[in-house]
Amino acid sequence: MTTDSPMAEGITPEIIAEHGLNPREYAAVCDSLGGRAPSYTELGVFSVMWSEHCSYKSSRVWLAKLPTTGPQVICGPGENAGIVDIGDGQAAVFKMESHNHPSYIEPYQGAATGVGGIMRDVFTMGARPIANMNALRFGSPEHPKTRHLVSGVVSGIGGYGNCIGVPTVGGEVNFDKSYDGNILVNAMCVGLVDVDKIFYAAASGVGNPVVYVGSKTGRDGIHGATMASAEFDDDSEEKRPTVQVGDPFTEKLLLEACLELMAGDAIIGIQDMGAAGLTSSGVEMADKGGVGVELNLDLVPCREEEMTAYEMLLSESQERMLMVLTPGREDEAQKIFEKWGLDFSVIGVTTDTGHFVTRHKGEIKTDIPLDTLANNAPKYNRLYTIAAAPAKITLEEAPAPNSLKHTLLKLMGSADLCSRRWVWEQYDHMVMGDTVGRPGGDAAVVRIHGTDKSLAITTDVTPRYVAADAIEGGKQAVAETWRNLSATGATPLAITDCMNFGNPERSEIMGQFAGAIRGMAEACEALSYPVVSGNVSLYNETNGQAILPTPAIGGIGLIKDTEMRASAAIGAEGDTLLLIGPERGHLGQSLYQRDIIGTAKGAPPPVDLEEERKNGTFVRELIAAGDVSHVHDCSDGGLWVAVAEMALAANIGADISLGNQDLPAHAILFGEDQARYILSVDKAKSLEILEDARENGIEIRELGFAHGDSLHVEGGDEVKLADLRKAHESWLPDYMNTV
Amino acid sequence: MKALVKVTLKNGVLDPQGKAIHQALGSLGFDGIDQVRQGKLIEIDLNENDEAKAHAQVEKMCEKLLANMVIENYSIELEAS
Amino acid sequence: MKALVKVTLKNGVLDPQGKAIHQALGSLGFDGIDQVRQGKLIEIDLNENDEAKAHAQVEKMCEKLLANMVIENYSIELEAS
Amino acid sequence: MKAAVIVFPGSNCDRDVAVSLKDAMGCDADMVWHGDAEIPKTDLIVLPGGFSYGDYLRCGAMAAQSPIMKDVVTKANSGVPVLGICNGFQLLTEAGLLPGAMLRNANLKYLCKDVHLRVERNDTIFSRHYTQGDVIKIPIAHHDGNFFADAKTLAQLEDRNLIAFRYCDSGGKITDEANPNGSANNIAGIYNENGTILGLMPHPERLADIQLGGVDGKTMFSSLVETLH
Ligand SMILES: Nc1ncnc2c1ncn2[C@@H]1O[C@H](COP(=O)(O)OP(=O)(O)O)[C@@H](O)[C@H]1O
Ligand SMILES: [Mg+2]
Repeated sequence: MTTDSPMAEGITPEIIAEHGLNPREYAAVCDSLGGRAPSYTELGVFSVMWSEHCSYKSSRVWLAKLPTTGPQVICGPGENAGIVDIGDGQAAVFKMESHNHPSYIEPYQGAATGVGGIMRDVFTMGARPIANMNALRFGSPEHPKTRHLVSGVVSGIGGYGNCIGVPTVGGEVNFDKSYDGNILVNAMCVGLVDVDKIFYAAASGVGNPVVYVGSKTGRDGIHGATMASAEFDDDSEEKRPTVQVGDPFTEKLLLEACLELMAGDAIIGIQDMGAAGLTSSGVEMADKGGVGVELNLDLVPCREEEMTAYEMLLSESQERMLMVLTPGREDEAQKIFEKWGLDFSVIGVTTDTGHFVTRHKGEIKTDIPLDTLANNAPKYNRLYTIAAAPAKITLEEAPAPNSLKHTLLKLMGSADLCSRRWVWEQYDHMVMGDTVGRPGGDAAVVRIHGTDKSLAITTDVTPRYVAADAIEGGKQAVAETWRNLSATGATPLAITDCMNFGNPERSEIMGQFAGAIRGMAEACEALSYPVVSGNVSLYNETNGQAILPTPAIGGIGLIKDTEMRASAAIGAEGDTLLLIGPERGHLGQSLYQRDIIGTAKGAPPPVDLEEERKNGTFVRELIAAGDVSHVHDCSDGGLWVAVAEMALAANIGADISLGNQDLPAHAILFGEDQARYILSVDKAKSLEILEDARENGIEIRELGFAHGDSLHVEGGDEVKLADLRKAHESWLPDYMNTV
Repeated sequence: MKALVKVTLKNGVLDPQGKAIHQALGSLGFDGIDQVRQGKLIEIDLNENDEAKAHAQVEKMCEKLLANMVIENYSIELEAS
Repeated sequence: MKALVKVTLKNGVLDPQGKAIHQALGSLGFDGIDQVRQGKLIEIDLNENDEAKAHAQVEKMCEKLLANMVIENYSIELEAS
Repeated sequence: MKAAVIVFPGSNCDRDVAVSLKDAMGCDADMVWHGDAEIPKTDLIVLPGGFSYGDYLRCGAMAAQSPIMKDVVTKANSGVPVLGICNGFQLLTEAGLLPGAMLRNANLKYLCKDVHLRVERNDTIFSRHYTQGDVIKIPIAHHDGNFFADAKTLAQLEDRNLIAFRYCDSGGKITDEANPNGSANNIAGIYNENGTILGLMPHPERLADIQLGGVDGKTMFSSLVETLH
């Protein structure tokens, strides 16, 4: 790398490159400093602020295309988390975030700190976290590292969430070889706040104290550049681990202390110190409030000796917050934090300079105009090519299996469809005493404490669909969350997303991103289901091998009366099973095709958003009216898998018919058509519902009835529930117990 | 032989347990403590009686399982059993 | 001074962690292990420089907090720091 | 009736048990901070579940040294009933109010799930609304619930009929398969000699509300309220 831009003494083009800045970006840095070269510390600050992670430089132009408004939206993207109104002066605060790379390096701590980070995003807004979710993708089960990663990630998520005492109520786990070298750990947190008690990050006013609270700062997670020259790195100890270790106990104290202080009105603005720690929290708060900030780094509580300004500014030590207080309220705040045994230090003041100024040991270490750091960060319109949608497969490409029965057993006992009990039993999913819909259903249902209301929460995406057709796959991910919420009886409110992709500098990857966004936007629009928060994780690839495009969607919905909700189990022996939605036998990209035939090909199932809306609304209204309380949607694996899941949940069998169609049995049973729900209702009710549906132009048929202790399909095949349960429940524990 | 493996956190890695013990000792009135760090102690009874061989074996165990080399160091002591 | 406290499970107290490590080592192909026991290692940096005093102090810490005498034993080593 | 719930740094089932108590008593429990010296006059002391001090070092070890514990011990010794749930049970053993100790679960994993318990006695203030031999469903949620006591202590517990609950299968049989954590003799909870202190790993407050999936835990709170009011 060469550059004509000025360079401070000791800085080399290599050092600039190691800070992730290309020559053009470096030139822009110098420009924004009025033509002077940045100091080493300033270089560090630009490096993190202009990183993909903080600046969203590759994705911003695309994220702007997502619908983010609606009557329910109180706060859309741009703050620590999104906020939607849930009535009665209450709001739900939620967001999902990735911690992919750290979890691959150190699965326990990486996952744990991911959970800690997302919870801070939520309680920094004044909300008490009430539920956590986790969407996980691992490499192929055969890969030698997979087991170790699963074990570490799951215990890390549990280790943090269980200790804090926030229930982890659901999520997803998938395996695919594309994640062999890049696992995905996406954590979501949902919190509850009173609408008139929401806190934002903006630091308004001049001369207000800037306060550091929480844990001490160490040299955790400073990736930065390894300095070649000894001037900058005088102690040449063992290479410092960059792994951050989570301290859930301290976070619990921080949570309680923050909420205690937030009960009053001493706080003007508050922001957690997440990625890029003190730098990004300081810069963002000042920038949002349109003020400057000056920090005295001598006052930062440190747990290690001789920390430099560079290290303090870039440290990613966990369990820390930055606040701007109303002047004169410092003592009151200090008392609270000290009661909880936490550090408290007034480290700076808001100014009218519009600059980010830091001093250390009497020297000015940074003096940077804030707007360049935040708003004038690079923004790229990267080249993209959206791959043409593949053709729908022909039936010959998905021939019938030898045995329907064995196919079902195999699917139900496969890595992607087997029970996740082994996972969720390691999570405290009941603490806080409001988990009315535990893991295992379509969406978790968590009561709003002390009210009749509940929130339904789900995360979904089907990466193989997105890989085959990004637009349709993006749509499907949003639609599936919407359907999962609807199946519980909840009115879907809004989503958060976690966009996990490969290298955006490759046009085909950028095309996946662009396509997924287009599909998501279309679905959000059609379903009145806006995006209120999210996160982007790019460069998930190793040796040019990118992960499957994985736009994980986290959706939440509101159940007005907790009594009026549905579970994903069969209701009772003798119930009639109704199938709502289309039966086109779509096997392209199905699990049947992938796991039974051996290759997934062709177009993924098309998503008809109008049909989604119609069917979901119909189902939801039935649940709200108290007519139906047992509903499951059809997704991965198709119809028979959905029936099997309902049967296992109730331990009641089911006899189903194939309907009067020209399709082969395996296409009906394992096709993955969208917009579908199975209802279990008593016989008398079923007639009413059938009629009602037909009057409303809803595609519906009588699927069968609940009976006995096995699954039975018209024309022969029968599977004992006991065998099915064994296949379904044993895969994960067996897999994890073999070394 | 008997191997005693000490697994400790690397320098600079946060030690929440040590920190909490430090605080608890403080509130019990034990002053004058600068730092507390918590580690693991693993005792292994081996059939191997050759010291060099035993050491090599235990070293491998540490690398493969007993220590998390991303954040931990280990040391091995051997004694005849 | 620096105190090294070793907290180990008493004889006869079952040790789920040690057992699990034993099994895991076995399935990694490490044979010839008779037993594995896991304990804790607590390192305390003390201001006290008098060995006898330091020992007495750390002994108290063990009795009060660091070890649970129902199931655990402890031993203390001191070194100048 | 009045009840006091002690809140330690890291307690996280304090509110949950207060909700169950309120449902049963009709009034709020006192939430007492661990740093206080004294518990206001009360008919029942509850040590709630959670991760006091992060469960660092040993579960309940640091909480057992909290200032309030002196008063808990004094009051317990003078006969004020004490209920320790999960972390509260661990704490009771650490504080010496109940014998034994809690080891890591046999499979080393944190486990959160409903389990079946056999009610071993129904002649205590905690259990009089149960029937002896009843099989009840209550969730566990812990990492270190593997009850250990030396052979002599165990024999004493058995001989003096101090076992409160045992893990069992749905038919009430005490089997190894039904033992979720490796506890000695499938012990899920024990009493002190007088039956005034109960420590148990399962969380009765978590199934004391039909919307949450069951009410077997509620029976314990109603037993207490009836006796202590
Ligand atoms: N990592 C996880 N943590 C907790 N629960 C999980 C996890 N993964 C899956 N689950 C739960 O398992 C059930 C099945 O998951 P999934 O197959 O993704 O459901 P669906 O197909 O209805 O979206 C859901 O209730 C989900 O919340
Ligand atoms: Mg799903």
